[in-house]
Amino acid sequence: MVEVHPREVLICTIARLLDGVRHVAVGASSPIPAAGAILLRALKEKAGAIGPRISILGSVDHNFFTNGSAELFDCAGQGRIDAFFLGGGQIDGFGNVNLVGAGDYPQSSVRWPGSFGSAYLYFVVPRVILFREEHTSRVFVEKVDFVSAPGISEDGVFRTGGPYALLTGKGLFRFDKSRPGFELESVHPGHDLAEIKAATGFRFAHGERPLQTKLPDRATLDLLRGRVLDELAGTYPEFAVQMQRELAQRGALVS
Amino acid sequence: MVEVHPREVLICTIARLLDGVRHVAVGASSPIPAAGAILLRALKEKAGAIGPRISILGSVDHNFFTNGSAELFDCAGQGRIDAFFLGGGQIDGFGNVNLVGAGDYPQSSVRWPGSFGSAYLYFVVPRVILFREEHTSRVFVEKVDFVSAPGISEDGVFRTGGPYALLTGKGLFRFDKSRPGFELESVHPGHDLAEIKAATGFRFAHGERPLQTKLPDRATLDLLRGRVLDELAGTYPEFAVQMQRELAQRGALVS
Amino acid sequence: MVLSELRAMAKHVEAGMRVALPVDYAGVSMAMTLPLIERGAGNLDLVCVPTGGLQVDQLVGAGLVRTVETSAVSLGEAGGAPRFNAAVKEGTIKLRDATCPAIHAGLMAAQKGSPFVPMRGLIGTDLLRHRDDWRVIDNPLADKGDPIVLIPAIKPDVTIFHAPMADRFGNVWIGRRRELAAMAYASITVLVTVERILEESLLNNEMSAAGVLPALYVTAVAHAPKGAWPYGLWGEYSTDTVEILRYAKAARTAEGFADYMAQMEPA
Amino acid sequence: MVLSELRAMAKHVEAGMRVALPVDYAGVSMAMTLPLIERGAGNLDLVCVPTGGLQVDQLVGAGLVRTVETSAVSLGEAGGAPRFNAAVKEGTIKLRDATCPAIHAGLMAAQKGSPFVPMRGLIGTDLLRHRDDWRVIDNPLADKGDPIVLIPAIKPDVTIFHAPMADRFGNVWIGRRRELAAMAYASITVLVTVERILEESLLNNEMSAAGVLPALYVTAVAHAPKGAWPYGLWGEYSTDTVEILRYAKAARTAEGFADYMAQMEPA
Repeated sequence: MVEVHPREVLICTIARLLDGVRHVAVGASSPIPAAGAILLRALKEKAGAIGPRISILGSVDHNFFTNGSAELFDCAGQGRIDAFFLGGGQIDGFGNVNLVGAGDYPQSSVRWPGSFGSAYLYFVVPRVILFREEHTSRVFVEKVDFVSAPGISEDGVFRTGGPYALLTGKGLFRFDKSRPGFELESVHPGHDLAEIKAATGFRFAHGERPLQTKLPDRATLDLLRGRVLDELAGTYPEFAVQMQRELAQRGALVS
Repeated sequence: MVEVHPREVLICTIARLLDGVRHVAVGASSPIPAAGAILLRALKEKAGAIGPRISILGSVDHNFFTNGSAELFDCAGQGRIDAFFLGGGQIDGFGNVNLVGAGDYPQSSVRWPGSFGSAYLYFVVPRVILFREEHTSRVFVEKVDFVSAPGISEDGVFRTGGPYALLTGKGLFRFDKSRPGFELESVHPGHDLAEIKAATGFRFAHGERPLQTKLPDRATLDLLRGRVLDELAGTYPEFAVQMQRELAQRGALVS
Repeated sequence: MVLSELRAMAKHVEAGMRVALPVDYAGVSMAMTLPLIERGAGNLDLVCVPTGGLQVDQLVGAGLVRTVETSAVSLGEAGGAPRFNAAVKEGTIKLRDATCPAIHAGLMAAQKGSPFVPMRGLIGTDLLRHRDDWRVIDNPLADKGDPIVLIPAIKPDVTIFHAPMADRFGNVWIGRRRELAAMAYASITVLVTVERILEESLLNNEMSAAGVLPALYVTAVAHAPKGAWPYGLWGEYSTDTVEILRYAKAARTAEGFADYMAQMEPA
Repeated sequence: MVLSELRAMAKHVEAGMRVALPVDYAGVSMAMTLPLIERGAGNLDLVCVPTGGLQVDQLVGAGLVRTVETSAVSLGEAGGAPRFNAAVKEGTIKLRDATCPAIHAGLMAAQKGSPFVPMRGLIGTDLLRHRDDWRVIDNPLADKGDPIVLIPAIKPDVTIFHAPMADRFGNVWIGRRRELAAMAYASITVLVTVERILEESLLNNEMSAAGVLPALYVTAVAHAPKGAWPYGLWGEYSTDTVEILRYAKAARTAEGFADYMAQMEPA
């Protein structure tokens, strides 16, 4: 059996979540989402199909914008961005995201950078993937202290986008707008439902015996460890080098 | 006495009307307003002062804009344009301007090109100079058939600009916002009050014996016939050549 | 982006579409005019950004136009636009008279994904009186009164223009004619003709990248040297005024217009 | 435009002014930070376009800042902005938390001479709840309901940024960083530092002109090689991450911040 690095599970899961999008935008410091997008494109191209357009903010190789930092948001408002990633200092069971701070606003006990474009993009990008590796009840709370961007909106509020899935270091959740809330879709290797329940501050739906997150096949791993990491190195050299080093330590590097 | 070409009277009058502005914008096919602006700048520079910035739409030498055709209007909206010129198929005694057509709208019996930017610029450029060489009761009507841009606005309507003066082939009027209406300030050489009254479809205020429009002195004429026509030739070659030819025919050309 | 040719590009235009066209000096794709007429998709709603000229007159003359939203239509030094003016007089086209910044405002609303943007001016004009799509409200941020006009988003189905160059990836160099980008941002389909197509990406250096409309917004590009003729193209060639005067004279009558168009070389 | 030097430029900034500063990667005039601190004009209302970093943290640390309007403040890879975060915790600065497109929207309103622009999103956020200057109305163009947020114009007194080059006429080359133009359009005073000053006009050819902020909008330009350091400048040099990490560590305490700033070379 091929040994798979935990981050490879995340990258391959992201590639699956992005399947079908025409244009995915990735934030400036998001090597794993970027790798997932690049992997999907490589897989599509290998299959003779057209892969997604990938815009990585702050990247030279993947910057198709020429109208300043407003263009990403304009582009999303025009319906030209199908998928985007959001993290969050806190995320709750309604998909609310807090990027501002913990405790009472404005004198937050812990202040995070701020909401960035989330308060807009969450409304207009159809497939927003919530991505946070740290899976603890500090991050996944019952109710966020500050709503940077709400997971759901009242009827009548213009909204063409919102949460699609939540990917963590322990598992993958889908967002069900109708309930609304998260449903555990799969658990990554090495983790289990009880552990996830203990580390999650909000209630979520789940099967009795959740599936394990699908692992990549050999061909996908080869593509990821070769071409994808090479392409990624143009924008995230340190991340690519670190991945290659860790893979080598595990004896998994495809040379 | 120096012979002065009628168009030189207009150009020198425009230079006087523009005195004090920091930035004047001139439409694409407006050689006389452009010449007036260039003359003012030359006079200021000769006197060691800073002349106005001149933006001539569609000119290469005098185009300071880099943000497409919206920039002129943005610039005006920011309060960065102090003076502009408007013509009009019809102009009435309240300073209303019609650039659309004569007769019933939309099936105008005579259709002119359209309102261009007048419906905005007239509101936000402090010193709009109405300029139309043809002085007939066909142009200067009691009431315009279509208001492209109104001379006055009701209280409470945001307005930082409006009509400042009306210059025609026969005379110069000032606009009095308080009345509101035009007042004849001066009559160009070769014309008189009775003729202007007969050619003007709206009522206007005037003194019993209106002044003659101030003629340029020799130094100003030299500047106009030399440097100003040379500069103008970069943008309006045909107009500059024609002026030079007519001046030569009158034996007035400064070589 | 698909590298295309003129007749194939014209097939993107369907009857009843809203089509945005640039002002004379910004880069009019005159090369697309005959293919559009050949294609014959009618009932077009033209949006002139912000004014129209020869191309608009010819599309009107060919009977393809239902409405014209514009701040002006003329042939510049060659005078009024003869087929447009005739159609106005005959009432065969519907007018949506505007003012330049209102056209820009409508495109900006679409660019931003907003339903409208507010605009100063306009109050008391007959333009406003005849536009049932524009709305006056009291500025909600002012203490009292302060009427202001809301311009709804203009979302063209198709934008068509001509530019100096594109690269083979579909990036188009529009230089400082940024209204072309505004049109593209607002539109579903963007058809571009260019003087030349480059091998190297225009995004590869910051100097050329500054003037680029990215391929992301471009549906198809076709090579069309002198594609703005008889209009000029900024930085490339001048307007052929003699030809425009010749057209203006010919097109005074419907017959003269038909004769003129018949002798134009098809693309 | 006046060709100036850093200390002279700083004199344009008066106490209580609203000052717009660009995002880390767009061209931050770090060269102006010490002159601004020397100048000592306080009670500044900063507008981060659309986020802030090192410069904001240093101005806050120096006690010059009253409010910060921003979509985020951080030192990127070097983590949270220490003096900003401390000031938030102590309540010594007022926050106007925003989201990136709302900052752009406010500048766009100013650029257009409009009192506001509408913006989608925002409804249901605590950002909106804490902003008494933003207003929710029902979209007047919709049949019913459809709440939408109005963002008032942001009109900075001063904009300060760094760019690769200007010409001696005051035209500044901003390339594709068009938010710098948006900031300038919206502002009364625009102060620019550049890597180099050219003899020939940047407007003289269409290729360079496409990336120019015209002198019309520029109050003063000063020559400041490596003027974005320790930030990088697009197309010129990379960020000095080691230096930013050094700052991040030092500025964890007020004393460490004071020591760090004291050993910086004055301009």
